[in-house]
Amino acid sequence: MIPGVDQQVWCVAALLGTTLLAIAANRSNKSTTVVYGATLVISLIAFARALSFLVAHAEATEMVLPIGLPWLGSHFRLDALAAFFLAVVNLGGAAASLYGLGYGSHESAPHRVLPFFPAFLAGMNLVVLADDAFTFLLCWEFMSLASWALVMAHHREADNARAGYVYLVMASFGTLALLLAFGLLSGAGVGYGFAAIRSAPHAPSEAALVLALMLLGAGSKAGLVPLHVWLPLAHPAAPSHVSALMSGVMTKVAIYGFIRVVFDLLGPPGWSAGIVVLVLGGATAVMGILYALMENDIKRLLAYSTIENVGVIFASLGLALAFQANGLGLAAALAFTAALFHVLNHSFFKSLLFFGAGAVLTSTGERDMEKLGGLIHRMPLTSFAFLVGCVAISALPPFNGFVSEWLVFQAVLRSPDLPQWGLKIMVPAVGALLALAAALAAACFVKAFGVTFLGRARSPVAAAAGEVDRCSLAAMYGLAALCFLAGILPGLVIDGLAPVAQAIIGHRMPVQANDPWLSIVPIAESRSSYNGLLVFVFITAAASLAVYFIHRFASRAIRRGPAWGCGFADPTPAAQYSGASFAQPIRRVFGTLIFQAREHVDMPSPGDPRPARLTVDMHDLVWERLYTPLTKAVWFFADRLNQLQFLTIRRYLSLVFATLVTLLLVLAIWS
Amino acid sequence: MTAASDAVAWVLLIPICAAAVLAALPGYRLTAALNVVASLGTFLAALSLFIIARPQPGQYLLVDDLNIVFIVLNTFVGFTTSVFSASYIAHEIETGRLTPGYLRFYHAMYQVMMFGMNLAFVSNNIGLMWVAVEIATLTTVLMVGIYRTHAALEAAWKYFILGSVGIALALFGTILVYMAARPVVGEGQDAMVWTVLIGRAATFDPALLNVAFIFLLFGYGTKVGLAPLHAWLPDAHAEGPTPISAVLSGLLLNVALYAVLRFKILLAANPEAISPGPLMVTMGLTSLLFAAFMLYRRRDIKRLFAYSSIEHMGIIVFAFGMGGPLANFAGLLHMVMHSLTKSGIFYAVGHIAQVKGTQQIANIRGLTETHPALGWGLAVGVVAIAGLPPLGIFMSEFLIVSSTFARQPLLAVLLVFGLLLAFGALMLRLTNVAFGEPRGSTAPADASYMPMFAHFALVLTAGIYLPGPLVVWFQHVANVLG
Amino acid sequence: MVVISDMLVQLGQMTLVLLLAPLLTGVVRKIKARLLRRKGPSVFQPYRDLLRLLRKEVVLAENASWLFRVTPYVTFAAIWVAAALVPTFATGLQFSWSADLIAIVALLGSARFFLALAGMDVGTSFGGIGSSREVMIAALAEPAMMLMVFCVALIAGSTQLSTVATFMASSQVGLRVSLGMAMIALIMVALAENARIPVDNPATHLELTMVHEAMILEYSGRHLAMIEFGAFLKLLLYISLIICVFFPWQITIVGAAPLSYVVSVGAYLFKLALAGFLLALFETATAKMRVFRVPEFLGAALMLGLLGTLLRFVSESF
Amino acid sequence: MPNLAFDIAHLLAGGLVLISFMMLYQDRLYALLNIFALHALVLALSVAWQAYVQNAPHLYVTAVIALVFKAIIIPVALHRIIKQLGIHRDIETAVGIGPTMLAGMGLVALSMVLMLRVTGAADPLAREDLAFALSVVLLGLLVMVTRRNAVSQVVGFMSLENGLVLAATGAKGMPLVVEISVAFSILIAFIVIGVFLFRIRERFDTVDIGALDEFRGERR
Repeated sequence: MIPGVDQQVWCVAALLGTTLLAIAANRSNKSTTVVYGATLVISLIAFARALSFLVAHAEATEMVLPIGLPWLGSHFRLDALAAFFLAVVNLGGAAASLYGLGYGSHESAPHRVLPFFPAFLAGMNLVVLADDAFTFLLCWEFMSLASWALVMAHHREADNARAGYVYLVMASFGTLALLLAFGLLSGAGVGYGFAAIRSAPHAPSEAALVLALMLLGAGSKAGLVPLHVWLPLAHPAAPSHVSALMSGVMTKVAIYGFIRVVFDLLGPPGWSAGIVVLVLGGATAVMGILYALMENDIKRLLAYSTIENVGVIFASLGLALAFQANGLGLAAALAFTAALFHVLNHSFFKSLLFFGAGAVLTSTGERDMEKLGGLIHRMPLTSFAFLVGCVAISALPPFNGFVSEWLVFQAVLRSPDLPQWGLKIMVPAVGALLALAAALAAACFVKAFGVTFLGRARSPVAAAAGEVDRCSLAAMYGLAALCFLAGILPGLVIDGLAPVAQAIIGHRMPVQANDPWLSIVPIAESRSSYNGLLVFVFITAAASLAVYFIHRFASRAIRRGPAWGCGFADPTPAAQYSGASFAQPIRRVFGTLIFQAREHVDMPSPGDPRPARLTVDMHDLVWERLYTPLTKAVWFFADRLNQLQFLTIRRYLSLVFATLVTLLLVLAIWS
Repeated sequence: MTAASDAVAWVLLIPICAAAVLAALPGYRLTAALNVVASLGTFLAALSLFIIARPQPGQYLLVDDLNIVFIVLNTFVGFTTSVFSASYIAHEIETGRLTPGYLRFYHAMYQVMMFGMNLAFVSNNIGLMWVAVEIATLTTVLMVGIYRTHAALEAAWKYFILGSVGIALALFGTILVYMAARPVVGEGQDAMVWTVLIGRAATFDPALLNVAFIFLLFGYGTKVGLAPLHAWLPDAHAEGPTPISAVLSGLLLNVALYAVLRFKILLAANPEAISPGPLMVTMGLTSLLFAAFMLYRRRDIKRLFAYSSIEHMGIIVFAFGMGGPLANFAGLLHMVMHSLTKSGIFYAVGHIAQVKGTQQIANIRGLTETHPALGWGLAVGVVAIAGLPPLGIFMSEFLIVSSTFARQPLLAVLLVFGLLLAFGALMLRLTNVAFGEPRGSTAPADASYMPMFAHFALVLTAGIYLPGPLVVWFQHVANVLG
Repeated sequence: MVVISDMLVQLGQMTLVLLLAPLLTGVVRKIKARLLRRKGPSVFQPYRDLLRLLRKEVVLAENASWLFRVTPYVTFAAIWVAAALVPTFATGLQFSWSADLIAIVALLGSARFFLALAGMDVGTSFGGIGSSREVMIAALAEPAMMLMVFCVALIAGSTQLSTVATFMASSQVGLRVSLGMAMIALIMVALAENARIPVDNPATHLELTMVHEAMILEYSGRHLAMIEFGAFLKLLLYISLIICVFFPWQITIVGAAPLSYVVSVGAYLFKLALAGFLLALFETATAKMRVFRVPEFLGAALMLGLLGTLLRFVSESF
Repeated sequence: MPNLAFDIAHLLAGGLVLISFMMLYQDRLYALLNIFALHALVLALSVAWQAYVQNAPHLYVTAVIALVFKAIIIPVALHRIIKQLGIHRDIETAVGIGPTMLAGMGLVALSMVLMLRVTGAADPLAREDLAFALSVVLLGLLVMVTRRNAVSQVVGFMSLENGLVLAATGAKGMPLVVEISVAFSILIAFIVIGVFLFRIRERFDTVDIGALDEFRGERR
């Protein structure tokens, strides 16, 4: 069976059918198992087909359904780019479904989750498959809508309602920006089909405008700073497996949209576009991770970290744009592959981490890290999986996060080849930002894992936590294994991505499968190479060697004793380092500028029985400088115009009269 | 008489006869049922116009591609509203807000109004059309004030006065059109017959036509609810019985819009006259932006959706003002979708207000929990009216925005800004009403959900799939609109 | 044959760093003591310390988890692997292509990541202080290091240390401003990463001023030995790195005559001793700075790295 | 003879505009009503003249309606309402008389400019007639807008409507003119009854803002 678009569309149809089923079986207690079981199977099938498409280097297939825009129909197309993102989407979907099989049984209002979950999956699949502007936008917004419904699943909490609202408005803003972009692309009789848009010529000014609109549209969905504000609100508000999908997968769909339009439909829009994307990406990465570091809600921390990773992806896409604009095909392919690799990686470890956070949430009912701690004893399996996720996302070898980060750096190091001075200088500078982001990410996840899982329990719920169910664990360990495999066998992934790069950039990275020892060599062996497998083997060997020798020839005795408390015996768990105090040094370094953080110390004089207090005053400048004034302006005008609701009839008549006379005057003068 | 002219006659005769009968009959169950039956009959008669050959346009009546869309939509929503009205009114009788005497009046007026609207659509004479529009307006004035509360009377009074000025201005415009036509067509009846006028419009005096169009735009525009002529609309929607709000938003605005369109075509047919586009675009945009801001401060749920109607009328007028096959198609589609969606929303809102005993948004919360059908119904409706897919309005907004951006980027940006503003306001309210900790009565609703869900099902279907013949039809009409 | 000799070189290198590392620390300590007019312990004292620690039993805090027990071995292994990949006396090591300079930086990052986690495992405030300060320092040191890597890699056209060393040893480099800046940046990073004065004081015993030592406060016995050993290795690694990148004179290109190996080992040992002397001299001459002055110190390193990278383009255009 | 027909029609129409100005100038209610009656009378004459000139006997009906209904019944009814409701005899103006008059001038000028562009193909009678009618309509609106008193607003609306009838009768051979004038008379009757029923003393909108709050739930 040749993998084709029709099979993918059938899978989507099956997902939509599952939605109907979930609506019909609203209150049945079996519905959780049935729905997640169905989505698991469907996602796996769709994933397998997409993967076989990539592996087989199959030709793109298209189909037209007589729905959608009447004279156009709904076009669907499966090409290499779509297949890759379908694989990401469906693998994430399958993992989330598997997790949902266990996690879903704890859901208090399953009828608010079950119908929308398959719909959300279907929406993401459809966006990737769509091959005309109308279908694309329809599916895009449908995806937003379904995920919004999922965010509103726990609607009784006021925060969630606000999160849902902000999310939906930002999503709509993004869609409208995309709508304008497509309006521009399809203008002058080009039409809405992607094939037509692709073949039409696009003027440079138009290309710049489309790029700006895409940055607004896809960027707001993906979480580019300063359009990211909805993301840390909405992602954590949803049930955890949905958070995983939103963070791990939906942001990738947004990136897909950006790639599809900017790289595929528009053609390379000049090197200055590359700078814009690059700088935005770098800034997003650093800002995102700094926000994450300041956060003590574990799911929000993960959401902010998503922003960082999106920044990394955009930065390398910007590199690809810059290289491509200068005809450096191989370098562009390297940067592009790095971006896609990071897309894949992030979908793995971010889903994994959200699953872990969800497990903590089910087991303790707590998202606030300051109330957790010591879970490594109570939830050993979850904590190990979470640790793998943390190591992977911190870009540490031999896991997958490092490989994509490494590829991005290799691409950065190709910057001398670029002819433009602006790029020559900006690229290493952004490289420095990315390195900073990576280092901060490591700090952030030391905090996330350390405060949540290590130390002693900070609250009774944390002390009484227990391990989660097998389905959830299976989902986590599956993803952890993928993180590991992609880390030690990156060559396979790069070769798998080759058809995508070939299709979009026109070049591909060298074949990696032929390199000895499964190394990856992006350009030439003398330049750089990396071998995750060997590094892993070396570390394991070295560690085992050390363990063996020490335990064999030296001591293996162990004695348990109380921890050293500077002379204080058994201090309370509250005396531990908290999340906020962990972040304090970094807050001092970066926070004064970026968050306008101020510390106020209230130190009572000796003899005063008051407790000493330290309060930290932090500001989210993006909210305060951008969104709050906007909101205020809207309400100001709304207030002003609202006076018009309370006029007397005479005044209304005067309004009519004045307008009439004005128009007559215009007519008298004009014609 | 052919079958076709029979059908046209039925469309007019059924309502007017039903009105006479209903005015005489007592007992609300019977009259409500009769009202439904009459509306259904009218709808079927209108539907038959699709199938059978059309009558030749006469001195007074005309059926063409343009108005048949309006007639069928009008009678359909009229029918579903009568079904909704039956269950709504039953509740009003129970709570004693309406007495059986007023009810008789209500049903009779309902049919007179349907007659007026249908007549406005099928009339081939601009004078007759004017008369018909005024009949429809005046009957709704009476219905708005039917509760006899202070606020209802005030709203009706405002509607009446502003409407009267509108009537006068529209008449002046009509006279001017006649004056423009007379030297070319000759004196008498013919100079008011639409089919004659449009054929020879190119030779009319442009200066007269210009002034005429401004007066007609103002006269009928008052009833479309374009800002700044909108003042009657929010109060009339909020204070009248909800079925009337549904009909006002879903139908009466369309009637007035239809009249504006007719004259727009006339003006466009004259090469020397001003092009009506910029004027309509300006008024449309003004209405959209104005209504979008006004949405934020609304506390009354019916007034909220009334402003949303102004907003959508703005979009539709904008689309027709932009012109061109794509924008016109989108405008038509938007109009149909708005009628269906908005009346569907009012069905939901009517029952919600009855169940909760209030129209105050602040006192309604958590509907999806207490009344899932109503709550989710409202959510679907608001999502649809806010222009989210996969519902029909998304398609029309997509076409309007994308086609505008290619031609007038700045206008499209303004349009998008207005859309986003309105979206924000609607969603803010929806979040409060449909979600959150439930507030107010949790008593089960005694509602008829069929009309609401029928409308939403249609809107959903249209958002995904438009039947081929309908599209061809719309495209043809879009070309007629120029 | 070549493979076997390469293997031998690689193995020799691995054992060499393992054996030399404590000695280097011992030498530095000795020189420091001498500079302070103390007699100081023998240069072999670190070996004795390690052996003593290895033989002792481990006292684990009650709350310590498996992570706490695994970490010493993981960090040690990671640092050892990293150290084994830095060419000391010969380039073209058998496995040098399995990880380039960036990977070496990341390997050190892995070691620090686990150590910081272990610091938080027991649940005392000291571990937390240490970890949080350590990651703050690392968050600044790592980008500075990466910029140094960029600067060098952009000049040498490679991130592969063997290639870099070969390139630097060749005559085509000349004196470059950017290289000098990169070197200073690297030295500053090395001071920070190895918890040396002025960033941290390896000999302190006052908990509140400690960084690295606070983090590993709960470790004892063989675990502590592993961590100490790791720290020795890390110092050696950084010095080797500086030598290899900036002073690769007399380094043996792979496949050279056996005699050249002897010469280069000798040269390497000399350079190492010299570096150790300079380090001791510097540490004696400066005082430890407050923890919150460290960001400025490392920020300067970051700026130097960036400046070096940018100047690289300028010097290229001449 | 045609010249004479034109001159008389012109005179009567111009008279209407002049009387509209007098209405704008008036600040006494009773005087305003009397002037309105004069307005209606002149209209009736004008319509009758058109009926004679156009040889359209049905227009006489319109003339009679104008005479009986507007020149007699309505003013009398309004007189009574004023007495019964005890309305102030002074008219509260929103804008001073002076500016109002100036605005009126401007409106007339505007109507002239707009209408005199019309090509001569339309016969001059109709053209002038339309210009005057437009002036009357706009002046009527101006009266409505500048007066705060309910009765004077009704009067404004009626003078506006007189302008419409003037235009309609001036349009030679226009059908439905009689029906329209009847319909409008009914409309006006409704308004007058409304004024009476709702006891609207001073303005159309007696409802004070407090009531709005109470009934609408909307707040400023």
